[in-house]
Amino acid sequence: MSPLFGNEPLWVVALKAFLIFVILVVYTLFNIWLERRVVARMQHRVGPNVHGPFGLLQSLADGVKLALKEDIVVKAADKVVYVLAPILATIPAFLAWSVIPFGPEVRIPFTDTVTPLQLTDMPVAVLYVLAVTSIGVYGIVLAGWSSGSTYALLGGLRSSAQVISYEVAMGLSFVTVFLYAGTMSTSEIVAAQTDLWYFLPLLPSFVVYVISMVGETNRAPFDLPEAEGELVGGFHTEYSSLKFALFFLAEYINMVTVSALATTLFLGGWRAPFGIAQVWEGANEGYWPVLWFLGKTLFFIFIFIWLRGTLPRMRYDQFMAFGWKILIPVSLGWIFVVIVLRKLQNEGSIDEVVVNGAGVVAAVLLVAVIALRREKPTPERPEQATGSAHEGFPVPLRYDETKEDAR
Amino acid sequence: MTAFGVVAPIVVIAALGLLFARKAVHAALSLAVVMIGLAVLYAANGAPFLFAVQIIVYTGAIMMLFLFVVMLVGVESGPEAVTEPLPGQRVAAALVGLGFGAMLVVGVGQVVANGFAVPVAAVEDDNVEGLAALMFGPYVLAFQFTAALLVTAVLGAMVLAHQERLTPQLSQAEHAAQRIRDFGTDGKHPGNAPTPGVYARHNAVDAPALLPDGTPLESSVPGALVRRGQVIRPPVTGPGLGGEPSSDVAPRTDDETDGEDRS
Amino acid sequence: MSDLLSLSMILFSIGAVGVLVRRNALIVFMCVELMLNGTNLAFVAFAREHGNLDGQLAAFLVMVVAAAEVVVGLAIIIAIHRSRGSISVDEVRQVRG
Amino acid sequence: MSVKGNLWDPVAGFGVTFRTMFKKVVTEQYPFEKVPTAPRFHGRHQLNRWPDGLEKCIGCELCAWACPADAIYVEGASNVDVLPDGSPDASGRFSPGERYGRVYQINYLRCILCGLCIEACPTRALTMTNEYELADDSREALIYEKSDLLAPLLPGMTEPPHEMLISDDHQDYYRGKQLPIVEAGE
Repeated sequence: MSPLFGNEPLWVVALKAFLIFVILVVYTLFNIWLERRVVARMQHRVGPNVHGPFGLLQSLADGVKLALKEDIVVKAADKVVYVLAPILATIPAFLAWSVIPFGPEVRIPFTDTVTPLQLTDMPVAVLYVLAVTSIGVYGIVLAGWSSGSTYALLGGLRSSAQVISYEVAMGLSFVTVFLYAGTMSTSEIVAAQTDLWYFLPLLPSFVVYVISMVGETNRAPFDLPEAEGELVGGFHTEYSSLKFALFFLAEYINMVTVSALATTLFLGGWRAPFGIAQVWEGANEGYWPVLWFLGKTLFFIFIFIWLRGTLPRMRYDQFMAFGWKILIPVSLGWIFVVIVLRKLQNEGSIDEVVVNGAGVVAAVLLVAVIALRREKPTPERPEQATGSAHEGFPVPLRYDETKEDAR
Repeated sequence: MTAFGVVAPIVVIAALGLLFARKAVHAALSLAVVMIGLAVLYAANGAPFLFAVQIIVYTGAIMMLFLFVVMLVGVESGPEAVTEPLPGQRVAAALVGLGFGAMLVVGVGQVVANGFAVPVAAVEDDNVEGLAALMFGPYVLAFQFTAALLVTAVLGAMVLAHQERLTPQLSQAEHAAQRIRDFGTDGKHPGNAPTPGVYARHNAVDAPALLPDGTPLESSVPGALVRRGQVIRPPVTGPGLGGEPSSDVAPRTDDETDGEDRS
Repeated sequence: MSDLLSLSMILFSIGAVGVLVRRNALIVFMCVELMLNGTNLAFVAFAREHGNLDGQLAAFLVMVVAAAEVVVGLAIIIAIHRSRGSISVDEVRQVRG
Repeated sequence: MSVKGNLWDPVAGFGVTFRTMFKKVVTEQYPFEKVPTAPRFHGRHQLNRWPDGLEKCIGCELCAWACPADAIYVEGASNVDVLPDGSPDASGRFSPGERYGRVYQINYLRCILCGLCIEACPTRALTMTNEYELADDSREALIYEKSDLLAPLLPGMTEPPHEMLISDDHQDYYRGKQLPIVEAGE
């Protein structure tokens, strides 16, 4: 951990905080646009393409429109909590970014000040992110409760249960990273990944994290708190105008936050991807790492969008069962394996290569278990009648039968 | 100690809020504020690990459980019991509590005034490592006991909150079959209730649908609105009158006033 | 040091008064948590004063125990609410029968 | 289940969405490029005219009765050529025969463009066009009056009211008789 953290001049801290704020807001606008474009392409559509080049200004226009809408406070709402909730959802989303490393130490242009591209760091930085995101849930829960509406309340309850459950799996997937890096500080975890990114030796943890980060951010296919088919809009049903915009902002920033955390913990943080650093010496110096970092984050954002474009929403009981009965036990078992391997490596009984290959082996084993799984025999269905009558009711011809008739 | 100067008043005010809040949710919120404030104080006093744990465990998990139960139980208990089962208990309790506090202040104040034998040490850099060394060193037994306690508590909570099912849960298919059976025996309509306002000149849920013969279908309006007496009766108009739907519609009263005087 | 301690005492006293005064079992329970938090603060203050980490570890263990206690306590409250439809502490005096 | 079913099928869907990203989109760039509708598209209505400019509508209200959405309002009135005292009447003649539609309104807030009115019309006065831009920002603007619905005057047509130019017998109109050739000098 750089000794500079906590001892920098005030203007440097203020500048970095301001830059993080600007980056997050602009990145959010960009992500909303990206999501709409990519999902549209996945559905044979174009997506927003009118405002600005490639429709890039669409989300800005939407934001302005949202801000100018009528601000409604529902009659049955608990006024104070109702106003507080969106603020509570948004602030922690920003706070989490104070410990995300964007790059190595750089010199600020036009000055002699050298500073790390990270607002601050602490020995428990990753735990801090977990803590801050758990405060963000308050916004959702309180919004659900204070709206005085059944839909919103159910959405809020669902969300609290969901986030608490998936936070457990998320925390467990961090444990193995801590064991490998020997620290909880984000900048040191990035430094520990100089040779090998952790997603490879810790593949099971990485997979568990990627799944639980989708659950944690209430995104499809786990967007049950706002399942619009069942709960209208979930916790933000009764919100409008700027308050709704704040929820929207918080959701997208949370998406970026978990992506950035995944990048930091598993994908080597701001380090250049494989191969680039070997070819080009300066890839990991100066401001270039910001590019790699944002690129890796964007990769996770794309995964989010891809999931949304592909998978239907899960049922709530399936979702909870998946979290508690599969993700957590798998994580626990994997942590046990990692502990044993690390202990053996520390004593020198086994080679480092074996330890680093363990993740891949475990992943292959898991895939094999899934591949050879036997489906429970489904109860026999009555034979589907074909042709023009089924229990006295007319049914349309099956496709192959119509072809037969045509011949 | 700038952090203390800012945080301490907030914490005390929030704690008082816990004492005076009428709604359980407000009490839980103020307690959450207290906990976050304390977490900040921990961070300012050389305990960054406790700072994270305080927020994750207390604010994130425990208070969330509280909120969850408040919402699940639906405890808007309203004003608390007006009648005092023990007369004067509240006043007495408040006095006792304050006296207790005063006693603490005197007792601890003496200790502080006498000063400590140990000099103030510098804040350690290796907070996490130090805690780990303690936890898995001298205190390993206590650590194991808390682990056992947690497991026991989880089992206890499951046993307490578990409810045995008395009747088997019906599957979707069985529900459907049951509906058809009800239709066969009692003539209960198996499908959805008709939507309100379909054939009417209104498209609001409080306007009953008009059957093809022009009579309103009461069962098309949600039951809650019927009970509250909020069903509107669309004016009776001939099919040839056309034009804009008239807006003066009378809320239906319980004594079934006819709509004719309104058309 | 002394100000941290006095804050912890204030919190503890407020919690104690709350336990004695409030009727809603949930709020009584929250007041107990407030008392625990007050003692935790004292632990941290003492740990800083003595320059070792034992106090912090004690606070950590208190948190774990509090979590266990809350889980069971809330389960009991839910069970009581289910059987009686009320969670006022006055209503459950009959448990001694 | 087979190995393929367990392993490949759950992820095959991701391939579908990914491949779709690179396929040609089917979106029409509507406000910028207007693609013609299908010829039988049910668009806004039109009230047609006879070749001499008289209206085909006879104010029979059959369209209003046929309308399932109660969107059409018609008031008929009598065509009057000459008053009993011999002077031409102010209302005049708008359609061949006895009656014409004095008021004709279609409320496009209610209209579902089903075309039942077209089927009901006995004189083919009411037909549908392919125009589909039926959006506005006021309710009044979406209640189309007769003047909004009437077909424009084509060459050779005269704005009613005027007398029957094709034939004195209104039955001739329905038989499809054309305008008599107007001789020069008259």
